[in-house]
Amino acid sequence: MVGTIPIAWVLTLAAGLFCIGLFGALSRRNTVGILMGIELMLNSVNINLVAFWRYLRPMGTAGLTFTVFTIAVAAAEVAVGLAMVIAIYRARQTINADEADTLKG
Amino acid sequence: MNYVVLTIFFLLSALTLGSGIMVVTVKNIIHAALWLISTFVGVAALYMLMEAEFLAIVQVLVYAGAVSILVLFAIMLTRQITGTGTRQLHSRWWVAMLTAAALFGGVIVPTVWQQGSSWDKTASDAQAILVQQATEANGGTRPEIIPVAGTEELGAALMGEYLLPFEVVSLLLTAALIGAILIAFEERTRRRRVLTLAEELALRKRGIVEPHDEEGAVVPVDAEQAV
Amino acid sequence: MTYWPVIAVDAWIGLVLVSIIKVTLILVGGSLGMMFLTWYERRAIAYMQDRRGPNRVGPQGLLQPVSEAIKTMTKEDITPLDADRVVHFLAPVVMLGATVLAFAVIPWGNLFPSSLRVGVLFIFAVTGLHTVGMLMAGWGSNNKFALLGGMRGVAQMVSYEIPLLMALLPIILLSGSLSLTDIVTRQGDWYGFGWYVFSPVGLTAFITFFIAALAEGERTPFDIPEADSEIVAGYLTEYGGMKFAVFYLSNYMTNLALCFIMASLFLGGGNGPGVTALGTVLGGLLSLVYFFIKALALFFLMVLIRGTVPRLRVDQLMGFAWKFLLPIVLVNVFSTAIWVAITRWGPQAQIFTDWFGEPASDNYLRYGVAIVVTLIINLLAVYAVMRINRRQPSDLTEEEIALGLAG
Amino acid sequence: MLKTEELQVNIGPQHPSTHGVFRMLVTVDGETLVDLKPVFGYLHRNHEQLGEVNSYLQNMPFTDRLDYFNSMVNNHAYARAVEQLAGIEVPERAQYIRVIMDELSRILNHASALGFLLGDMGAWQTSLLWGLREREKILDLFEYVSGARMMCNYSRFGGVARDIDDYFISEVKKLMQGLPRYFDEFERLLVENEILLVRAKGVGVLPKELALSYSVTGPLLRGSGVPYDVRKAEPYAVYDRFDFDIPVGTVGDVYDRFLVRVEEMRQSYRILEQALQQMPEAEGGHINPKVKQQSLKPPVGESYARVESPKGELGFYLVSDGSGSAYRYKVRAPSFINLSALADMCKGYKIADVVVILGSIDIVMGEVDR
Amino acid sequence: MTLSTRKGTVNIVEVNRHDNNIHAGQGTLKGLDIVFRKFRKALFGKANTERDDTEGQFNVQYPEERLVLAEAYRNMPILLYDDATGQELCTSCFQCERVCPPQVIHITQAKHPETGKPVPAAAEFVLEYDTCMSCGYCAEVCPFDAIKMDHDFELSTADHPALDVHYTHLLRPVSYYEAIAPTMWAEVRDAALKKLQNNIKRRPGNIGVDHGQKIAGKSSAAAPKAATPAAGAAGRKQYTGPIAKVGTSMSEDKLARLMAIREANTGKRGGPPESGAHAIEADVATNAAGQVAPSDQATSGSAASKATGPVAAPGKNMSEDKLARLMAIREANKAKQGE
Repeated sequence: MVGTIPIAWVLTLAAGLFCIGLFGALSRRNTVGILMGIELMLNSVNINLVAFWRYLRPMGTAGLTFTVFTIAVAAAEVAVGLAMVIAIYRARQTINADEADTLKG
Repeated sequence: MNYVVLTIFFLLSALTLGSGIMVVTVKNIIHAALWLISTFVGVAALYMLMEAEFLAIVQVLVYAGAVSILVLFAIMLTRQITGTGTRQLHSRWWVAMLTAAALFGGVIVPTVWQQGSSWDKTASDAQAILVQQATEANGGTRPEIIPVAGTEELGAALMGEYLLPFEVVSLLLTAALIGAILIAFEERTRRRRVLTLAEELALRKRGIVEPHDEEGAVVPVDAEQAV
Repeated sequence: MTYWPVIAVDAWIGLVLVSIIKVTLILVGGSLGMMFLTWYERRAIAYMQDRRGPNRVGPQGLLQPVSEAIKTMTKEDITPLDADRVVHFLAPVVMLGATVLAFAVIPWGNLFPSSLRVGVLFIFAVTGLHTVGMLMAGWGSNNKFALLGGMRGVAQMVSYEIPLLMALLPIILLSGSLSLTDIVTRQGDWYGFGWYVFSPVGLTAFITFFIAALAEGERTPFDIPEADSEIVAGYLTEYGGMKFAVFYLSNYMTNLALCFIMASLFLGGGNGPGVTALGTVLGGLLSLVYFFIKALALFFLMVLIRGTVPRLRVDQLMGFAWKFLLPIVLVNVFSTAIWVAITRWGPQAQIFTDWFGEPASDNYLRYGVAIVVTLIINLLAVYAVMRINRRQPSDLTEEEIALGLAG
Repeated sequence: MLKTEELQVNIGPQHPSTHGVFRMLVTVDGETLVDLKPVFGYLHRNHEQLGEVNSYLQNMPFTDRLDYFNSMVNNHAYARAVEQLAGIEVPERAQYIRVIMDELSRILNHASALGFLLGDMGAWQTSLLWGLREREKILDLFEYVSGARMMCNYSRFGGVARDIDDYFISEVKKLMQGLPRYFDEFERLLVENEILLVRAKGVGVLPKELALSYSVTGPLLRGSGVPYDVRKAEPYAVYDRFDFDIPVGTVGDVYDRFLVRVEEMRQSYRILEQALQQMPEAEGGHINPKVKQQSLKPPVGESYARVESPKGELGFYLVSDGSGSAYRYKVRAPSFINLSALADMCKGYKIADVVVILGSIDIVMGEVDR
Repeated sequence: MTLSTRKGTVNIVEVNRHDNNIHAGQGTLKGLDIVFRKFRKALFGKANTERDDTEGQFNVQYPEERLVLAEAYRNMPILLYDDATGQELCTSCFQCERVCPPQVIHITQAKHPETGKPVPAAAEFVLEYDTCMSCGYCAEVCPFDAIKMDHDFELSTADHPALDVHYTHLLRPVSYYEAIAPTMWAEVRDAALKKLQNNIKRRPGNIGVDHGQKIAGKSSAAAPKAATPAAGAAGRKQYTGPIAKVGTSMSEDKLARLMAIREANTGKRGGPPESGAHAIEADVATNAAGQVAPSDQATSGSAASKATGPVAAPGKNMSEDKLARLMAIREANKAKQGE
């Protein structure tokens, strides 16, 4: 079904998403915004994994398994990240990354 | 080349990339989170297109249904700081843009397109092997449907070949859960607690005169000791 | 193995057309079903309250929902002044979209099986998107009650999704498939009465699933997001006219879908006596009838509960999900594993074969042992959970009350 | 929970469960209630001033509008105040009639109040409609005897407006055949319901000492464990001839008030049984014919008469300067005084409990605002 | 537990909080069971009409089915006139105006056209239906049984000024009241009619004669006379019990009665003015809709003064006015004693 599309297109799409995520993670002041950028990057990695699985090893399960792991890890990352955001907010009344500049909580 | 599939692919690409751009550029952070959901759904549809249906559903379930809601909740809990009035981007956002653009145009795309043809060849080889196997299994004629690894294989792999990573990931999730709770929750004793009438009376009966904090709220006794 | 049809290019147009027709049918059928359900619920609850219910418009008031639909359509469409207009507008669309997607994979009796291999998961994935719509509605309305309702609703939905999916696991373990069609087919034994609800694990799963489904569908006693006596109408407060109707439609269609799913998963879907004997077409029609009867009976149970019990408080609701439902559901997964081991394991566990004989569908000894063992485990689990959770204010010492442990 | 900032929410004046035009300005921390400020007066209509302008008789129909669920009881209390003031004798038969009406009022009030309480809890009106069904049957009787369902205007000075006939008595007896069934079905419906238990037990606790210091009365006080009932504490009419119990609670929470009301309906049933049994022997007609109703001019003096209204102690205070209208007229409205305990009762509970606690007080805004 | 007080012993029962029971859902099941039982009963159409019944459909399908109103039912006062002669029972004794708690009754006494002395009849009688609280005091105090409480409760209207109801629209024949409250009328019937006879003697000309009646005699509107007794007979039959349901026949009856009354009213409006009082009436009729009360009253006041001659405007020669009224009352008393 997907075999008619060259794999390079899918990878380019993933690359674009990755770069958008990178831009977001680098340029947002808001900590939650940064987290969202990271989410985009993780998603693009997942697209890559699935694409490689589908095009190169469709009978194997390595790509699928690793995607599952990535999703799980991303969920964990978001949970901890947002918890930290809330902790920072509570301590400093701000969630802007450039204002949370002390190590002391 | 199958134009329907191609059209669907381009539409999904547009949805995913467009929403992604909105996520990083839009001013209102809540809108950014909503655009993020749209991106996730687009990615899920891409998985569906690539016949990873289980992953697509997990993507919707975890990302669109849970992660994005978590993000929205976090935004709402911290909302008065992140109103539309505040500046959302760094003053040097263009550096970030240049970096991302350079990465995209200078590194990834050339690599991908250079390697693309060889990958395509590998891919068509893999497809040919698949078709051949299916034909043999079908007794010489090419079957209507070509098998790829599905949910059952994934489950078997997670329980067999990848058992250790699976357990490690589950451990990681548990640790993250506990960590998140620990970080986000205030200590019980620090919480401001409003006593009910009965509780207040019970305290008074026991001779405990409850101290008041500066806001006039009653602070339980052990809170004082803990601080 | 997953199989995908390889279809020629020109067949795609046909596929697209068929899809469009199917989607239209689902939409029309869903809205008609919702209309019927509102009438059904109102009549049933009226009888419970010694009333008559709608009986003016049309025969027996059947056209009452139609007149109300016309009324809502002709109402003024109001958007609050400081609301986020786009989000406010899109919230009902997201809600309805998520609901309609869920209808895609429901097998309508044996006549129209669904083809998605992970149909069960699909349904919960897309209904999970309701939370997004709720949050959008609550936030976009720019209203305290709406925001409160939206947050409550999301917290509730996210919490109850866990017991809901966990209650599903036993069924997936028993049937070995994620496809609704397969699950239904596998309940066709024993003259069409091989329903999963007739085993202890299935019964526990059914009850827990039903409770969680009440919460997912925002039915009493879990209708906290729209608790009218506390927060006016929750996230619906600022909605009126057609937007409100779309929310309402989505809500009832979700309930309908949940009833269909419960009927398929636990009550054997279209299975029943005589379905296999009557052949494909007649049997299929009969199965459709069975299917609808089961779904409507489940909905009647929901209505009966709505007519009887009060609403839980929001913290009690959360406590119920996490402290009560989740442990029981987890234990149920465990006892399902035992069930499968006792009834199916031959070479894997020689000891069972030695004790109870070879695994077979007519080896009643194995089934009997499995029933007894799982029943004991489940009852013990329920008892333990109740024992642990039963700390009423009167059980607490005065000191504990004073320190606020009662709440 | 996560620390959240305090939020001020207005519950009311237009809100489904504030029982009238009542506004609660609540401050919540998350879902927990920090502060509650009751705001009322939206229904103020100068009742007490009107009572000082109107003649004594003219004021009677205005008392209907105080607690419009129990106009019979209001009439009774007001008539008693005027009778005390003017030294009017009330025939025995009239006393019995008044007692019967009072107890019927109590049943209908508790039936609907419990229904409303459960409606506030989210039970979808089933118990309310069952209660309203009984209420309708009683109201039909009121209509038969007084001419109006809710604004009965039935008492007169020295008796009641019209005598009751055999048909009325037989209908009351018939009604009483069905009432135990209603009580039973109501108890079966919800009294042991688990959700009701968790919603009502330990919620809105009003300890005995505080109940007394707030001077709340009625089921609210009895729910807190104080066996105070005007019918026993200061038996009026012919209440000293009846044998009935006072139900009291032990904890003082919403559940106790709920149960006290259920039990009070049963006790009212007992009183009705005895009253109907004793009534035929009572003499004196339905009204004292010597009283000049329209041009009543009581001697200079003051009087305070109280009855046990279903909502609590209802008192009327009258000062006469010898003219045709009262010099001072004051109503001790039970709803108003019971409502004063609301803010403190709600503190520390969840916002969803507020409406339940309010419902358990059983207020009528007509009486609160006057 | 019993408690001894000065006033005697008090039995106290502590309510059962069900603290010791294990609650494992059986309470909810009990509730579901009873609700389902109710559902079953009502589903098969069991009606709940008896007072001791607790099961079955309780509600009444209002416009088609109606509960019979109790005789004592009171909703808005009406004034009575004699069917046969058209004589109004009201003598404008002002008892009702004085007792009315919201003070919505406004009476103008009729004057003798030649002498200007008050006669025992009302020239104008205005009742503010929008403020009336139907307490029934007016009917209770009326010594001539002229004012009675109606049973018609379907009074909703968008026409607010029309709620200041004038004499012509308040009048109902005695037979109408007899139809809605037969026993209550029977109690007072003889005395009331006797008093009416006495009054008639002191009413010169057409004063105090119902206008609708005269018009009925003159023109074709004989319908009310024919219709009301029949309706009355039908109505009387149905007062078997206050809760007995009536079928569709009731609504037809009611409709017929209503139509009759309406026709009577339109007939009244259409009639030409014959005396001062009738001039007012025509005024009222032409301004039936959209007129506010004060102007209406002003018109009537001025018209009455013009017609009845040398009666001073109210407020100026108050004492004379009062004296005249007193005289009228005394004359009435004398006439009563003479009977």
